[in-house]
Amino acid sequence: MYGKGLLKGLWITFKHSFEKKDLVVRYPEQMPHLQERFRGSLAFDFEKCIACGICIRNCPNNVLSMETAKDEDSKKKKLMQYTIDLQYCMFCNLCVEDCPTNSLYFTHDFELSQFHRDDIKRVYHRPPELDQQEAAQKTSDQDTQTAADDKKEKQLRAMINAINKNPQKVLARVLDGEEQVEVLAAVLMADEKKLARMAEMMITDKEKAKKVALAFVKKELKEREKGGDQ
Amino acid sequence: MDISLADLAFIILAGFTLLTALGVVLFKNIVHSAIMLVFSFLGVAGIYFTMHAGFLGLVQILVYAGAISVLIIFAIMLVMNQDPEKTNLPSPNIPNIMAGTYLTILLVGALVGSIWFTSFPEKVAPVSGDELGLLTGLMLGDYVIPLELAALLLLVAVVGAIILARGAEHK
Amino acid sequence: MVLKQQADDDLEMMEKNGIIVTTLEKIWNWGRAHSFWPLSYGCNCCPIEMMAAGASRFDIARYGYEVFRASPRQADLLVVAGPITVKMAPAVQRIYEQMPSPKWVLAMGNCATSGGPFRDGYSVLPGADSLFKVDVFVPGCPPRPEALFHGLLELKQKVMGKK
Amino acid sequence: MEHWFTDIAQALVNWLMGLGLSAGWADFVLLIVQWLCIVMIVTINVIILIWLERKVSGFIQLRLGPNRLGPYGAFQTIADAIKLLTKEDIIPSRTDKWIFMTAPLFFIVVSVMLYAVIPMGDGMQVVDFNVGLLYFISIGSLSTICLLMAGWGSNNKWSMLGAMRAVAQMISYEIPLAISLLGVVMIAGSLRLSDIVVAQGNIWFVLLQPIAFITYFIAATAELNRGPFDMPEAEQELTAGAYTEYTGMRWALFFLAEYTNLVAVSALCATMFFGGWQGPGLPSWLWIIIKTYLIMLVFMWMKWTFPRIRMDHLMSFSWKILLPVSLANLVLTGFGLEFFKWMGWW
Repeated sequence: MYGKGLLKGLWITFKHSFEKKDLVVRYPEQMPHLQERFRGSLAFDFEKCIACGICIRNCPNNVLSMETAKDEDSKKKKLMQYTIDLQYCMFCNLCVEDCPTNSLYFTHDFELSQFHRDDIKRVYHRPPELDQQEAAQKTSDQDTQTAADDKKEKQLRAMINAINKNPQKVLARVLDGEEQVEVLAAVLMADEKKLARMAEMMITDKEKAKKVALAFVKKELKEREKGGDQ
Repeated sequence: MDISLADLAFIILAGFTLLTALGVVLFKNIVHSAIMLVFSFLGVAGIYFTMHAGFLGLVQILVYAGAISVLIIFAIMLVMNQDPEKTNLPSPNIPNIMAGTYLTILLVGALVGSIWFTSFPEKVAPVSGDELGLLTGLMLGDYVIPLELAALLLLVAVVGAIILARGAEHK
Repeated sequence: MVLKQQADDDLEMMEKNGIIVTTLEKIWNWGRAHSFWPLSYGCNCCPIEMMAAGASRFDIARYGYEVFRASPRQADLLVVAGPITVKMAPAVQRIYEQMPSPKWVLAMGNCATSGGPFRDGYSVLPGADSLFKVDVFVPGCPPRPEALFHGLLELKQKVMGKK
Repeated sequence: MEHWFTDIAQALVNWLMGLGLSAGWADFVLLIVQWLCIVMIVTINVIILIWLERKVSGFIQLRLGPNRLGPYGAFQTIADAIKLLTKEDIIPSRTDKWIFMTAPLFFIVVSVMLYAVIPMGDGMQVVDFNVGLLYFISIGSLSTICLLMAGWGSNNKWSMLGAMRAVAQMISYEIPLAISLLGVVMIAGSLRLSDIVVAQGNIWFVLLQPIAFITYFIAATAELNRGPFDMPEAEQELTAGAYTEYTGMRWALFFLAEYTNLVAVSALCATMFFGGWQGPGLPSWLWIIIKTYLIMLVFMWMKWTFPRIRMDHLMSFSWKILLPVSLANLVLTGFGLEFFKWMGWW
């Protein structure tokens, strides 16, 4: 029948015009429901970044760039500045996927409008906290180092003293036979360098100390034999 | 000189009609002429109104200003040269000028003659009451056969025009 | 300077006594800021989001900006949505010039903002601002309809002179 | 309440007569005041109507429509009007300047002239013309010329095509419009609109002439160039039809005129088919406003429901369906009237 479809259409629009308008997202007052994986804008976590540059190599649009400097002490690359020029980004996710430390990630912030084009660019300077932190880290490392050195030296001195005082008793830890201990003690007493070396070895590596001590003893005995011959 | 409101209205409307009619003839751009023609029709309708012939005036507006003039403008636009300024210039060749002059003399003569030889009554008693009813009575009563004949003539003209147009298309 | 000071004083006095003082410019800007009529012009995928912005879920009509005009003569806002190719540039330029002032330009999406992925291409202009002054840039690829609304509301603030 | 406006008019005439003016001049001044009132009503109506149109379209499309400015976005149109007033007025250099500039003025004048004969209440009519209906139709037919002027003057292909379409459409649909109204005229026995309203004291003509009403409604939609018959402005093909080159205030005048026409045609519909200002309880001027607005809502409802019709379908619908139907209705009405008279029921 002609006109039936028209009337049906009119009825449908009439019905719908009295429905509650829950469909509409009232944007500035009510934020839209965004899915978890929604890619709003790219963000960067400076502290996690290891300046490997994978993101930059992966970006098809040259969105990302960074400035690095060489750390003088450790000869490591140091991130100085990281730039996300969002106006070129096509939100392809390649950089985020490949970041080994998850320092790049997407946020849900989509309100990116700017009056000037240059304002779109996001520049992350090296936070001064990070520098301070690193400096603090370095000094504390040095402190521990010197402390350990001091300890070692003290131990060494103690050991040398001990050997000087009572060679037979101390050196008995390395060698078994009394005669041999006598010989070793005589060698060490004669040569201060050898004494220091022996003491150090005795602190750090006893097996090596044993071998070295044996070698010393054998050499001394041989020399004595030669001396006897003469 | 005592001028009543009706006289004043007539003078204004007549002047308007004459001016626009002159505009039809004198404007160089033919589309301007056609639009002036519309205003001329409107002026004539206004004169009908001042003579208490509202029905006639409105039919004048409906048929002439609303429909016929649109037809004229359409025809002009369809057959017009690229440059509208040139379409309305007087023709330079002599036979055309001769024919135009002859036609003008004939038309003016006919007009003057018909005005001259018709006896216009000095004063007409105004139609009392329902002028529309009177007109209806005349058109569909006394003069119904001429009216229908005129309608038939128009119908024949329309059919003829359609046949001409279609025939040209088929060939 | 003195006169300006006096005028300011007068203004303050009047405001204190409950007389609203405004300039015609302010009323005009109010009118202009609340009725951007965009030109329906677009290139690729950003216009799809622009259409979505006009549809029921996002409803650009709430701000009164839903009157998409097809003729640049009646539009106030040129939403450059999509890359401007070198071949298209004269057309866009012409559309812009045919719009009656005051007119505004919103660059929607990264292609219009900067050329986006095509910025080094031989056939695409690096951003709409190489043709005319752009009032608001809305980055995104493509931006959400809400992002477009944010741009429009920013533009509204700009026109009303609050920023 | 019923006689507010007539009383004011009477008081004005009395006051003018008291100042020493003759009756004719007093009536003349009253006429001017009435015209000014009509222009005011038209402007206010258009502001309300554009807001209503946007709201209705929003509601039908499950949207909210303008809702930021004022309660329910009521000031949206005012902002638009301010903006349009302050826009640059571009007159392209290759246009036919006078025609281009005067076309919107003529259009709005013609549209406002339509209101002269519409009875907006008991005795509230600017001119109670004895051929009021014919006046309405013939003045309405003049708007085709204005559109044609706009199209020609713009010197733009879209404008010209849009104007041609508009004119073809309006002339075609004028005929079924007029003929469908003739049925009502035959029953009422008068072309005077106040007589037609009085003749509907017992029964509305929409019940006596349902076919005429439907024909009138369809033809009127086409006359107004509104959807689904908005071919002249078909944006996809013709940019903005005859209005393509118009900016700011000139375009706003066209817009104003279109909505003015909408109100006029709806008011005529209410007068011809729905008993005009007659109604129980409320004052007469309120009744016609209510009826007019309801009819306009139906126009909007149709516009936002139906898709646009193709141009050739549009024309063939007018000439092949609407015209025969309205003619048949005319013949049927004539026979019916004679039958009723013969039976002695009339």
